[in-house]
Amino acid sequence: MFGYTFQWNQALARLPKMLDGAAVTMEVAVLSMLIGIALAVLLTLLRLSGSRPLKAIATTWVEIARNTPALFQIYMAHFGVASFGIHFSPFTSLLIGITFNNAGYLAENFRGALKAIPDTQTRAGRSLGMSQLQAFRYIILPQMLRIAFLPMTNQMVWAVLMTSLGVTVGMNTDLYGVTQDLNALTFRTFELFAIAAVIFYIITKIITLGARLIASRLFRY
Amino acid sequence: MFHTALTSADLIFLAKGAGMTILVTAISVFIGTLLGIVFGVLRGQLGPIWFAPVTFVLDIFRSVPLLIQLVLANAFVGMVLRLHISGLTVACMVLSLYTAAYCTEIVRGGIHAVPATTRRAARSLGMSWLQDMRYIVLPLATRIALPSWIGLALGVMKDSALVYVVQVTELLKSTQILITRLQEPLFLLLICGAFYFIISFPLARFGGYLEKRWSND
Amino acid sequence: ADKLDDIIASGTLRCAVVLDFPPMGMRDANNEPIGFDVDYCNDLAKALGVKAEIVETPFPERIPALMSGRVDVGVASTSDTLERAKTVGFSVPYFAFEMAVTANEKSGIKSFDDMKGHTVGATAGTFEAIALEKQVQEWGTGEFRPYQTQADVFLALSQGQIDATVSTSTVAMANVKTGNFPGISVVGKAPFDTDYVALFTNRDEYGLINYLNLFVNQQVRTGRYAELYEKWVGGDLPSLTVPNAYR
Amino acid sequence: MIEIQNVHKSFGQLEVLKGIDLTVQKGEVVTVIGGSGSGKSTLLTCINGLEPIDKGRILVDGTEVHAKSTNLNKLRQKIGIVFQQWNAFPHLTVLENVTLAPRKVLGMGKAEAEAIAEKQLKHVGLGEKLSTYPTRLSGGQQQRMAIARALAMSPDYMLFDEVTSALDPQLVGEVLETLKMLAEEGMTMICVTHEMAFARDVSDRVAYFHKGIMAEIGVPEQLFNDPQHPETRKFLASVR
Amino acid sequence: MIEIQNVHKSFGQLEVLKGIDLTVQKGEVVTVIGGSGSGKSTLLTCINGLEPIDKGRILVDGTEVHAKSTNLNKLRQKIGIVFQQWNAFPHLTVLENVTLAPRKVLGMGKAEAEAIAEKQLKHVGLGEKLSTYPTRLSGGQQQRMAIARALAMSPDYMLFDEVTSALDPQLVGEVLETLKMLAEEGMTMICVTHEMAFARDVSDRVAYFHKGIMAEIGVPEQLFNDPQHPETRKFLASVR
Ligand SMILES: Nc1ncnc2c1ncn2[C@@H]1O[C@H](COP(=O)(O)OP(=O)(O)OP(=O)(O)O)[C@@H](O)[C@H]1O
Ligand SMILES: Nc1ncnc2c1ncn2[C@@H]1O[C@H](COP(=O)(O)OP(=O)(O)OP(=O)(O)O)[C@@H](O)[C@H]1O
Ligand SMILES: [Mg+2]
Ligand SMILES: [Mg+2]
Repeated sequence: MFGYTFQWNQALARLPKMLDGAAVTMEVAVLSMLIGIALAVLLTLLRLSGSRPLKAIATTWVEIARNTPALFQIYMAHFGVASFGIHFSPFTSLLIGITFNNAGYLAENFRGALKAIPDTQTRAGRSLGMSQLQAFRYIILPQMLRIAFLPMTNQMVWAVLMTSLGVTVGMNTDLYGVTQDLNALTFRTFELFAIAAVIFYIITKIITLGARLIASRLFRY
Repeated sequence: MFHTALTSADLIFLAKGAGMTILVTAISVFIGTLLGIVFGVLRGQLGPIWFAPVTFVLDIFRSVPLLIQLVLANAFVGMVLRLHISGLTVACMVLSLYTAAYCTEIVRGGIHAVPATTRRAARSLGMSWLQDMRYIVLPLATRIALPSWIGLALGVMKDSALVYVVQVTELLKSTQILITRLQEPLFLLLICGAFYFIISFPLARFGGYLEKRWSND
Repeated sequence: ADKLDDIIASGTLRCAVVLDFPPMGMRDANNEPIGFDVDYCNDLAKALGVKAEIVETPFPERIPALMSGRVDVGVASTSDTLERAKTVGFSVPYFAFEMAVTANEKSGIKSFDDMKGHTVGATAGTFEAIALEKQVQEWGTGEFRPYQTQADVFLALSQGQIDATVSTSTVAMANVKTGNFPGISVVGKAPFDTDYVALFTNRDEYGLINYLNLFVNQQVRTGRYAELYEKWVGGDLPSLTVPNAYR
Repeated sequence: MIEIQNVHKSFGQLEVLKGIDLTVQKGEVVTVIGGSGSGKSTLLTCINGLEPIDKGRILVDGTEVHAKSTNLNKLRQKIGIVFQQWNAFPHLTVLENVTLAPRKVLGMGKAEAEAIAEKQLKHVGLGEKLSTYPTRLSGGQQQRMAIARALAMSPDYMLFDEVTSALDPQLVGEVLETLKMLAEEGMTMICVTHEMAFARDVSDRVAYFHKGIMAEIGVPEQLFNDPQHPETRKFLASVR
Repeated sequence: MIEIQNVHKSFGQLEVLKGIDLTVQKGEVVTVIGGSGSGKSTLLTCINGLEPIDKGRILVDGTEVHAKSTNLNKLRQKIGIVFQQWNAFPHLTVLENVTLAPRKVLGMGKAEAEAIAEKQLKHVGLGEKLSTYPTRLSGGQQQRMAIARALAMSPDYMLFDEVTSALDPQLVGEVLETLKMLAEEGMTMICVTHEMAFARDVSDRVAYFHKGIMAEIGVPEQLFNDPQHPETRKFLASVR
């Protein structure tokens, strides 16, 4: 019924290469999440701080990250900043772009999570003699991360999906980049990208299931 | 400010790109939302088990990079089915389903948030299922879902930057074309980013405002 | 009816052309498409007696565009590799590229071999990108980066993100000439095989492929090929035939 | 007349009603008391067909509620019900809350519906609150609005499910007063309640539910002063 | 000894404390009663320095709480406080709730902190709940855990802010028992409460707050049986 002959063997023969690409994709996504979470905590603290300029910087970051396309952010991280003579490798550019995006979205989630934690929690900590920082570190932060855990999982999935945008800055070692290179060699577009899609789907499922597992171990209350 | 070789013709060219971005977004969000409402309501009626196949399919749209969805849909429609469909149509089809996948969850959440007791009260007054949906669930669920929906619509607008792969020249692609000719990447990128920001930021803020206002009462 | 009939019946010939690949395909000040490939497509349309429609396609999207029926024919400087011929049908070559090395002057690269150990780039999915990536792997040092468009490659080159690129000499000359990219220059030839490029369409459209073959032949015969070459490129006309071989 | 005949009802494994028989005459006020989870609420939702039943039948003015052919939306127009949880429609004003069903279900005109609504709202003491949103009302006012909303459909029967148990103590009185008034006006009512004084004062008969069984039913004096069933005695002792 | 001297405190325009004087001796139990908004909670949060004051001073064992040079974190270690709203740390087990401050603030080792925590938790009757999460506890148990948490820092003073008023009636008793036990053990305590019987039984002195003023203070017999201030009389009449 189709006017197209599928040649799955051709594409499947390239599976090992694509799996290598998937590893790079995971590497970028995980790194961007770890750095992104750290930055998001920092941004959240900056936004809570009394200092106007610090607040403004954090808010600008969050709003730009949330209100422009991720593709734009990644493109900017490579070609935009290069106008100032700053050069990043494709890997670094992609990592910076995604991390910038992650940090912005996560900071917003964290702010929402903070609102859900009553002030009395900090008060209780302070009255036990804890410093502001101790109260944040031991009482607020763990609760915040718990409330924001689901959004964090979603963001992790998005981070994985966003790695596909790396090709615009010359990335060719991630899953999408590898797939595109293979496509240039063989032109088996449908088969190759279908396999890539399946790999992406499996990765995201592993992430969501893994997150559920972690959540059930981590948050027993 | 900048010395630029940008001509008014180039600005019109950019504006056309922006128009395409808005067109693709508008069509996709419209169709996607309709589908999302249908799926969301159906899910509520059928229950998660019977609805599982649809959930599975919709989940794929949220688990595979949009870029790949577009490339695959394009390849499938043309190479496999041999249908002659414009890139714009493919882009809108994919983005609509992509929107629907997220919108279904939003609609489901909105309906779910209407207390069962309120709906019982409506049915007890003799209202039919449709009347209950129309006069009670719709207005209440809208309040809950609208902020997320605004977020979704803006997300789709930003993601529409990827439809260049199916030969649709939207804003970011137009910008790249001009960069090719004019070699002023930073300046042109800033214009492009500003455009997205100017549309997205106020609406996002508006969504946040609605959320705050409606969560208070 | 086959595709040839369809085209004639529909009255429009849709060509996939890459528009950031000067002088083969580019845009003028009004952002209208111009270039060798654009003219070539117009000629083909005239021969068929139909209207030409230029569909811009980035390099990686040429084949999907054809396969998805968005275009009828690719006039897109596509190298006729055997691997690709498993998927699409090529005409005889309609153009031939020599490969040239373009370098950022700051890098100190003066020849192809100087590129060893440097960061180099090319347009993803092109003949030269595939060859260059292989070369970098053989050297075992340095880095290869494929960009989505030829423009991005030259942008990256002039920004100093990459030190050198291999591209078709025509493209290299055209880009250097524009003056858009300060600090880059063509430093020599790349020892790759001549890159013969062909028109392509669906693999099983023998009628159309036959027509395309004849059309390419006619372009050379009538001197139109030389005319277009002079208009867009200039200099020695590359031969489209391979010594000691058929086809 | 409401006739409940050998009604059985389970939620999954859990048998919630184990054969209930009860007939409520026109003009009668029957109060239902009993422990939590004994099936009182479930019985009410079965009467107006919000829940299906497994066995037995329920007749309202001779119409079988759970028969396939019964038009439930029509039937429910003659049975008003008010629940424990306030379920005002929060997006509508008090007046709109009350006019919605008459207009959309009975197809009444706006003016007519508003006239009826105003009358009923005055009746329950909310004449001043017509254009207020329910979120601005106290719990007691919300419950009275729910009563007016049900009354606006001119029902023949009213079912009340612990309408005061989610209220602050000082608001309970105003709602019970409203119920008492309705009872005096001759409305046929089934009231599930934990307010024993109310049950004693207002009811014609009181039924005691225990674990899905109607353990005992009788006139208030008898049931409260001389309960027959040991469980009734235990229950009454615990609530006093 | 806690010395409160002419303390004034405003929130914006609103003057909440209008010159409070009160000295609490070691081993004394002072109960504070008064209407809602009279400033009782505010006073407690001023004592441990959670809120700044506008005028006057508060000395705890001679250290001025609101002096710049005072190390508040250190000072708070000797003042335990338990609030009206349960503020268990929901992400930690009961044991972890109690060991957190000793370990992080006092730098105690894990074993030592756990030994102390277990002792205190047994003391308040939660010896069986060590590895439970607070969300699984009843409100009364949560409050008792909060008391153990404060006690684990070995404070010299304990402040209690209506620790029973968010509890279901049947849970109030167990918490009051715990307080009583502490009082009997000689802990110095200031208790804000609405439980008059408790105030009468346990306090050495009872203070009545009215609109930011300490209108009256005295031994329980005198204050309850023969109130001097007309507002005290009114208040006592209203809560009886
Ligand atoms: N929709 C439902 N699904 C499953 N179980 C239910 C449902 N509704 C009620 N039940 C169960 O049926 C039993 C009886 O519930 P019902 O609400 O009728 O009790 P009740 O007598 O009204 O108690 P209360 O005084 O607490 O309101 C309970 O055990 C309850 O958990
Ligand atoms: N952080 C704050 N900001 C502004 N006003 C406050 C704040 N805390 C308390 N108030 C106000 O100060 C007044 C006294 O509050 P406080 O909590 O001390 O009263 P209270 O005597 O404890 O009352 P209750 O018995 O209701 O707990 C109230 O009017 C309250 O609204
Ligand atoms: Mg009930
Ligand atoms: Mg208080």
